[in-house]
Amino acid sequence: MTPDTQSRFARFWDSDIIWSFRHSPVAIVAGLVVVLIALAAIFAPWLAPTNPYDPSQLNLMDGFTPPMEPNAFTGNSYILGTDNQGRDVLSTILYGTRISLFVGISAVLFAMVLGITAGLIAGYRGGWVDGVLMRIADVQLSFPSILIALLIFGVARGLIPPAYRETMAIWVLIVAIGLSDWVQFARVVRGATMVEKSKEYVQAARVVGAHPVKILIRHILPNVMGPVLVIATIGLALAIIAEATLSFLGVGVPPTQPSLGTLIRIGQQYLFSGEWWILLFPSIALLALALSVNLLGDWLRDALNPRLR
Amino acid sequence: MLAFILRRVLQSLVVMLVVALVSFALFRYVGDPISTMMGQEATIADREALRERLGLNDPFVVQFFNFVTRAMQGDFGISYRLQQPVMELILSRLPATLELALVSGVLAFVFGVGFGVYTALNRRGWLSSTVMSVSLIGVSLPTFLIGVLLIWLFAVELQWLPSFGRGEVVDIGDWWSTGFLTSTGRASLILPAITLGLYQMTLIMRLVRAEMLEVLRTDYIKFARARGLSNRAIHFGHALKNTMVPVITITGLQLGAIIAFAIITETVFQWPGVGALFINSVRFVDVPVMAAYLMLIAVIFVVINLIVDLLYYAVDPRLRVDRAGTGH
Amino acid sequence: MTGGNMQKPLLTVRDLVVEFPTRRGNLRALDQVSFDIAPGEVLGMVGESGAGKSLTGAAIIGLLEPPGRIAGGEIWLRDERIDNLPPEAMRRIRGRRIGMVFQDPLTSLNPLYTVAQQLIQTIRTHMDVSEGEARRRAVGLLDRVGIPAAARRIDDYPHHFSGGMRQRVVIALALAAEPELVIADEPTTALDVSVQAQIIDVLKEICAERGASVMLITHDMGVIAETADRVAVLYAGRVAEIGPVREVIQHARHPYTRGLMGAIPTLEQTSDRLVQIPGAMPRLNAIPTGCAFNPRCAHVFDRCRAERPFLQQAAPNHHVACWLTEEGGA
Amino acid sequence: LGLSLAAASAETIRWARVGDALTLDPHSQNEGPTHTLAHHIYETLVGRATDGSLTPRLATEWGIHPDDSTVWVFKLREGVTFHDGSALTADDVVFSLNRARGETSDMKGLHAGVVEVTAPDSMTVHIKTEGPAPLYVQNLTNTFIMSKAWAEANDAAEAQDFAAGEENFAVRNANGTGPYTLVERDPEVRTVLQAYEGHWDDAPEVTEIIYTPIAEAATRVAALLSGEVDIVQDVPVQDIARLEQTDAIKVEFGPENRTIFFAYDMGSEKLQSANVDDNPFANPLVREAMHLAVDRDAIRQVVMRGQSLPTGVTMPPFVNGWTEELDAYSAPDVERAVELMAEAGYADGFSVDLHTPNDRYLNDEAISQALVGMLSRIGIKVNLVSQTRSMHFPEIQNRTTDFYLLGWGVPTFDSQYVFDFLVHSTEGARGGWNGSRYSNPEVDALIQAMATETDLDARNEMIAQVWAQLQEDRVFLPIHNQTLAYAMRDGINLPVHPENQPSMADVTFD
Amino acid sequence: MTSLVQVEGLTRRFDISKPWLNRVLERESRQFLTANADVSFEIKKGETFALVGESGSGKSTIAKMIVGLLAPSAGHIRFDGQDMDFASGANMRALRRRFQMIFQDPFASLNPRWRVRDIVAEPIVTFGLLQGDEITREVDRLLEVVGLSAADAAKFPHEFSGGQRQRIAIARALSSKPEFIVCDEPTSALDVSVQAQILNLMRDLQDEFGLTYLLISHDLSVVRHMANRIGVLYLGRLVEVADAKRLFLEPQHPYTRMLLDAVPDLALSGRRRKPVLGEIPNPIDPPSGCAFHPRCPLAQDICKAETPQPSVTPTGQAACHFAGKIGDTP
Ligand SMILES: Nc1ncnc2c1ncn2[C@@H]1O[C@H](COP(=O)(O)OP(=O)(O)OP(=O)(O)O)[C@@H](O)[C@H]1O
Ligand SMILES: Nc1ncnc2c1ncn2[C@@H]1O[C@H](COP(=O)(O)OP(=O)(O)OP(=O)(O)O)[C@@H](O)[C@H]1O
Ligand SMILES: [Mg+2]
Ligand SMILES: [Mg+2]
Ligand code: NI
Repeated sequence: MTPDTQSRFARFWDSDIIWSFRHSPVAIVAGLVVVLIALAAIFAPWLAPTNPYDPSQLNLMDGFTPPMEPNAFTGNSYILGTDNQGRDVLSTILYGTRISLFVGISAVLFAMVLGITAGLIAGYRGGWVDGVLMRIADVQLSFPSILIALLIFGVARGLIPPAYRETMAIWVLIVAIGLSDWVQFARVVRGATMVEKSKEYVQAARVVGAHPVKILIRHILPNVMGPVLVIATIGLALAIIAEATLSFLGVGVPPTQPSLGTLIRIGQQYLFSGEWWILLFPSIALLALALSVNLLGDWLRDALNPRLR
Repeated sequence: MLAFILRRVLQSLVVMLVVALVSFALFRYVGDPISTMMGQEATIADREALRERLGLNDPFVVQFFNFVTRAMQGDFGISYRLQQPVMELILSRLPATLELALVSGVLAFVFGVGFGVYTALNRRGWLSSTVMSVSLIGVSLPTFLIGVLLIWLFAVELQWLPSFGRGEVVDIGDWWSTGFLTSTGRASLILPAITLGLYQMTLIMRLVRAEMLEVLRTDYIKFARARGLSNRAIHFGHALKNTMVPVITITGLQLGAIIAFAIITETVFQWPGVGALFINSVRFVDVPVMAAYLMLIAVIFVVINLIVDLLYYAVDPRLRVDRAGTGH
Repeated sequence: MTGGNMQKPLLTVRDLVVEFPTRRGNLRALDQVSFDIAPGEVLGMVGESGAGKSLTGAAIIGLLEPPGRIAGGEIWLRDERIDNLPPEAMRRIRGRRIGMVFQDPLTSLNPLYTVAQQLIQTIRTHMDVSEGEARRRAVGLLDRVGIPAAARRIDDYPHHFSGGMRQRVVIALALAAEPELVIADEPTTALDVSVQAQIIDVLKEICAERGASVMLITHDMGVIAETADRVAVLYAGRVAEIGPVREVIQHARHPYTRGLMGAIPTLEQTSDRLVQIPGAMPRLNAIPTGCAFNPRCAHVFDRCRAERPFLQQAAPNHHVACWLTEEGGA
Repeated sequence: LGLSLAAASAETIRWARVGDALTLDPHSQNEGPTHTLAHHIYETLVGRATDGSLTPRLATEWGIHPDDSTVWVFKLREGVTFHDGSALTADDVVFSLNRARGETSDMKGLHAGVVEVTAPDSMTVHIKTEGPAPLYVQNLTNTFIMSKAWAEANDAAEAQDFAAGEENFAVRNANGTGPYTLVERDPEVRTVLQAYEGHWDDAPEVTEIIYTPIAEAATRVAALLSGEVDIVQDVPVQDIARLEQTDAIKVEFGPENRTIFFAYDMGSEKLQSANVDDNPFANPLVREAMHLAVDRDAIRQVVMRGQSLPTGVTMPPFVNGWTEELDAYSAPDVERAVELMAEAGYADGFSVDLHTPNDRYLNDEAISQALVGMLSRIGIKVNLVSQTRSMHFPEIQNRTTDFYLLGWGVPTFDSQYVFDFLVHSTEGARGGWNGSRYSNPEVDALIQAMATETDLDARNEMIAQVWAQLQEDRVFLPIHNQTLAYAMRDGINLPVHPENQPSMADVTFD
Repeated sequence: MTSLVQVEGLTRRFDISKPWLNRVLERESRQFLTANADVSFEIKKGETFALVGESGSGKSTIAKMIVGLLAPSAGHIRFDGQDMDFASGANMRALRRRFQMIFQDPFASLNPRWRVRDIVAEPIVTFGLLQGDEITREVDRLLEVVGLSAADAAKFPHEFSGGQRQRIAIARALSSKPEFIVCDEPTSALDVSVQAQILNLMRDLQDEFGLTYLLISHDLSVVRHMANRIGVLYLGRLVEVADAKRLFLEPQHPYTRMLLDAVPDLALSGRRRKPVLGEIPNPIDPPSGCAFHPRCPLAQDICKAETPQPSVTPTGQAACHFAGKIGDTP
């Protein structure tokens, strides 16, 4: 088969990156786990036996039902048991993963957009623009991420009218986590941009008078995406964990709509009291998710690095 | 050199001013300090009076200006919560945090570099893959959970190590109290240091591995091999030293992050450091402590940045001539 | 094969095969390469980019990068077979008996160590001398390669030197343990034209002085013409032609060599067009059967497409891998 | 034999609770843990026994002046000395009470009606109030007596002033008359107390106290399980069962002086967060429906793990005015509640925000969450706004919440305290916590009258009247009274104190 | 022949000062690197004008200024009689279309994420020369002009060899139908055999489209082969401009002579090449007077003191105090 007659898909399938994926058992397993978890999260409303976010479906008396055992009062039984509010742990994990994934992905996207824009501009323009942007990044860095998130959360609480708080909470969380993460992207993109901009293909575009914005977006951006993708995957795992950590500090999604992290925080309180399932199952879910995403990031880093092949 | 340090200091001042400004802009939304400063019997008039006296009704710019002028004289005010001078309070907590950060930083660095080098040199070995994957578990669970699990295992079930606090401490001079000198102090450090260091260790390990792999491909390593130098000399003399330049930066910045991340660890282990102090202050809207803590973090970052740059200077002779000005 | 020079060769390479197992199959980057180098001789090795020049050097010194591996053939250094030595034994040969100079002096030196540190470390790795003695030798070496005020400059870091100076340092390093053979992989390509001559001169002189043989890898025919005693022309991982320099340049037998010679613009003669070999060197995964050069060759005939030509003597000491030789020349 | 042994051996108690005392200055923070520690070092004129009754401490006798109903008379105990050896005199008491009334004191709210404090002789103190104040003595259980000479010598004659920018000497140093002296104080880390040999009372069995706050619940429990502490206060309810089962650990229970309840804005025209244009909480039918929707027993069973006393009234049983009838609560009846909602015109329900703290009371957030579920069954869609206390309480004080959870303790053990703060219309010093915006002139008049009524029977009648009205109007949605649990090593006996102010001096060993 | 490009007094300084605070503290003044000083020359329609010089002599800087990648610090560039002012938009657009550039590194000059079709079409699209299907057809045609096939348009650059990539770069340069092409070392990254292909292609295109070239190279033999006239740069200054053929026979400037002597001799004529003496001085702090004097065998006192001005020589111009008098020195 000559390259010309190969179908798009065949070429994709045959591309180095996919090939490297197909030959890395770790990546395949991790990818599979991520896909499974993502699908489970996306289809949570159809898969989950109950809707744990609908308070009217909850029966408090179902609380603390152990897995696979009938509840002492109501007689209901749940595969993975229930938590302190009588929420089915399985359903809550499904719904919670949905939130955690959504927050994680959105936060990373937000950080990415912010970081890439700043990095591209700083790297391409150089001079004082670069100076100012990088100093801002310094200031940002001297605020540890959790602090930023805490403060942003506090501010948002103060600024957003109460009626919108519950719906906004998740967005605030996204902004908070995203804002503490953009510097990484900005720095990497800036560095890569400075390298790329001096490459001759960029100069060739400048010779014909292409607009700087077009050069940035069409020429440079695609060429700096490699390291960005790696940071993004690792960042996704971090963001998911960060969401959990924030919930430990008491800021985060509304308690009536627990995320995976919130569920773990709740479960953690029952570590000594014997209701192990509230902690164990969500932790496994989080571990599986974060670990797989990290492993994928690892693989991606190596796969994108031509020198390591 | 002097110019370089001066630049840094100037930059830092700007950074700190901005940090202070931003934090002040934010504090007003964190909550109302008055509500936690007065008992439930206090009347509305009482609350208003206190608010007025504390200057909380002043415009934010005025508050900020007052804070900066006082802070320049080293006066960060009195903690709303613990009623002690903030500076003293923070200084008395700093040794605990710094010792914890140091130990976990050293743990992270030693194991991170060790594993990083090992996994880079044996890229396809099963042990490397195992180390790489297992280390990821550390970053795939939230810190607080790891802390609680460690307590459960080592303090409650096995009863090997203390579950909270710093153990016996020994005062050294007026400003330092150390847990290094007593056996309980050392035992108390282990669990928090592991909890705090795990994440950093993973990070450093991956960084060292990646950098090391890069460096091992360079021409000068190839040339060193071609000269028949021993593997030891090549891996540890030539490769590792070159790997250290980026590793120093990240580790340096991570040290700052360690101090910040200590918030969680200190809360879980009731470690009497600045992180726990800060989180309590947030709950109580103890503005003076919060402001001072954030400034402290900014100072620490600035100092670490400076040290990192100086280390660069020591490690990389290329910078000694021409680098002076360029920040990173 | 017997050379005109009946001295026992210093290095003998026989049917060397280097392969890269890749996902798209086993790439044969060197295919039955054979040559030898006599003591004190300068062997030039030319060929297009990707012809396998560097790989030959790397294979000899035992530094093929994985997944590359020697898949066949033998390499002898005097009476010792060195292609299958254990790593530690090979390490002791590197630097001590075979020195190597790389193309880019800017990246060949570790930026974090002074020139003195790198030289002394190399000397003491291979020779049992004191630190002071090693330093004395190092200064002597630097002096020899033409670094002015060597005693003072030896404690400088590489970045304090200009490109040409660095390449001198690299040569000093390669020669530090007095090897019998120096492999120079494009030692001047990264340098300015005006400095190239200086470096080649230094390399040649100092090797001649010590009786070391040189394998000079380059794609610059001019350099070869001036420096080498014999030259080997590589094409697609195979030796196309090997012989005394004058012979090869003036009476090239292989059509490829001839094309190569014609393609070089010179100061002396000007024609309107340069001789142009059509097409490009095949990729390793698509080397044609028979003679690797057959699709580009003006004289191709059936046998070339079917059967691979091996080196045959065309003139004394001059071997060519081309069926035309057998037919009696073009 | 046992007795002498216990007294002879030095017993150290390692004691942990969630938070530390904020200060040692006895007048600058009116806050539970601060008072608890202060009770070990300082003493008050009168104390509170575990059954809620008053006990003599520095005052041996007290009463209203026979000639002047606006004057309270206190006779001081003889032979009391401060830790620095000086003897307690009436001057010290006068000084301390004035200090507690001072501008910078946080205790001043409890002494608002005091006009003058005098010492007719060295062992007698007169406190004159604006009008008759029959219950004033109840306000004195947390007002500590300092040494005048010590305070003045150390420039601590006034309570810590935050705005002063300087630390008051009394914040980290103490000189009280209490059973323990301060040995070491590292705020939020460790406080060490030693028994005071010169104390007037029997020597306590515990001779040394090491007090360490541990904020994390899990860590606190772990510390007890691993034997690193002897007594743990603030035991998480879910861990009680496990602790009880553990060998060598026991748990003591007791009711706490604190009622957890919900309140709603029933006075405004329109709610701030609701999706309807009127105020559903103003409708008695809605309030009734909400009462019927709540399953207090389920909350007790699941959320509180049985560790609470469900109640139908917003006061704990110790409080003067409490009766069993008031305390009774109706069984949940969701069907009836749904009917009432329809009757009230809210057949489709409405939505409203509920504010809850998440770090103030036992399982506060979980209780609110449970309520959300229960109300959703009768069509009220509740958005839960859960936040830290420093955000939550201002919402109530500033009236920016429609619906909130609050826990109320009654330090005076009298219903009037509840009425003053929670029920009276917001005017002057009264009604500061009346987030219900309940305003009933008759009730207001009764509350004002009972403040100065010296005839206790008449006064009790007034209290009953007010309660009856409040219950009828469904001003509050009470949930339960908190119970306290102290976990400790076997062999230690520490009774639960209703104000959660245990004294290590009361500890006995088996 | 009329002149197409005129360069007058072109100067470019780079500010390489340390940051302000360092300067204040270390009492240093601002530092400038003069990459080009007062360079004047003209290029006639249809000719190939070449610039040669050692690395760092400012060849690329001139090229970049001419195509507008860098702004000159002083001096003018006129294109077809019009002043080039890159700041003025509308006017420049029309001019821009008429010149193009080919870069040295065929690996870096093509965006690796773009298909060849898009790369070649970029100037067409940017200038809005054609629409829709016409673009595709034009790209296919261009690829065939440079010796590739239309089917290659759908591929990515990494699927091509270096020589093929340079052809793509040339196709891109041709796509806006320029009259003038600046070629900055177009073949120095390529093998001689491929170089020959590219040089031949450039020649053919020149004949076919009447192109004018500014050819930059450090390889005198390439320059000799391609150029009509040659300018020799040393440390940013034009030391000699001469007719190509005559420059090699009668170099007027000692530096030119030195460069010529350093070219390796492929013809094995027995001419020893003489390495250039010394190294290029630091451009930040160039020698006084004639910048070449420290390396010049003819240097006299006047050379240290006075900067020589270009003077007319039999072959063109040279900036040397002894211009024209060296022809007879061996
Ligand atoms: N790691 C590798 N994997 C696959 N193929 C490789 C690898 N390293 C080298 N090759 C191939 O081996 C062949 C010979 O490479 P080599 O470096 O010896 O060429 P060269 O003649 O030195 O070229 P140059 O003049 O560019 O240095 C090339 O075709 C190259 O693509
Ligand atoms: N952006 C810049 N900032 C500072 N100095 C520069 C810059 N660009 C070029 N220079 C300096 O200007 C001088 C001329 O550079 P230029 O790239 O024009 O040389 P060149 O003759 O093209 O060399 P080469 O043959 O290496 O390409 C050099 O000394 C270079 O260091
Ligand atoms: Mg090579
Ligand atoms: Mg150049
Ligand atoms: Ni032979």
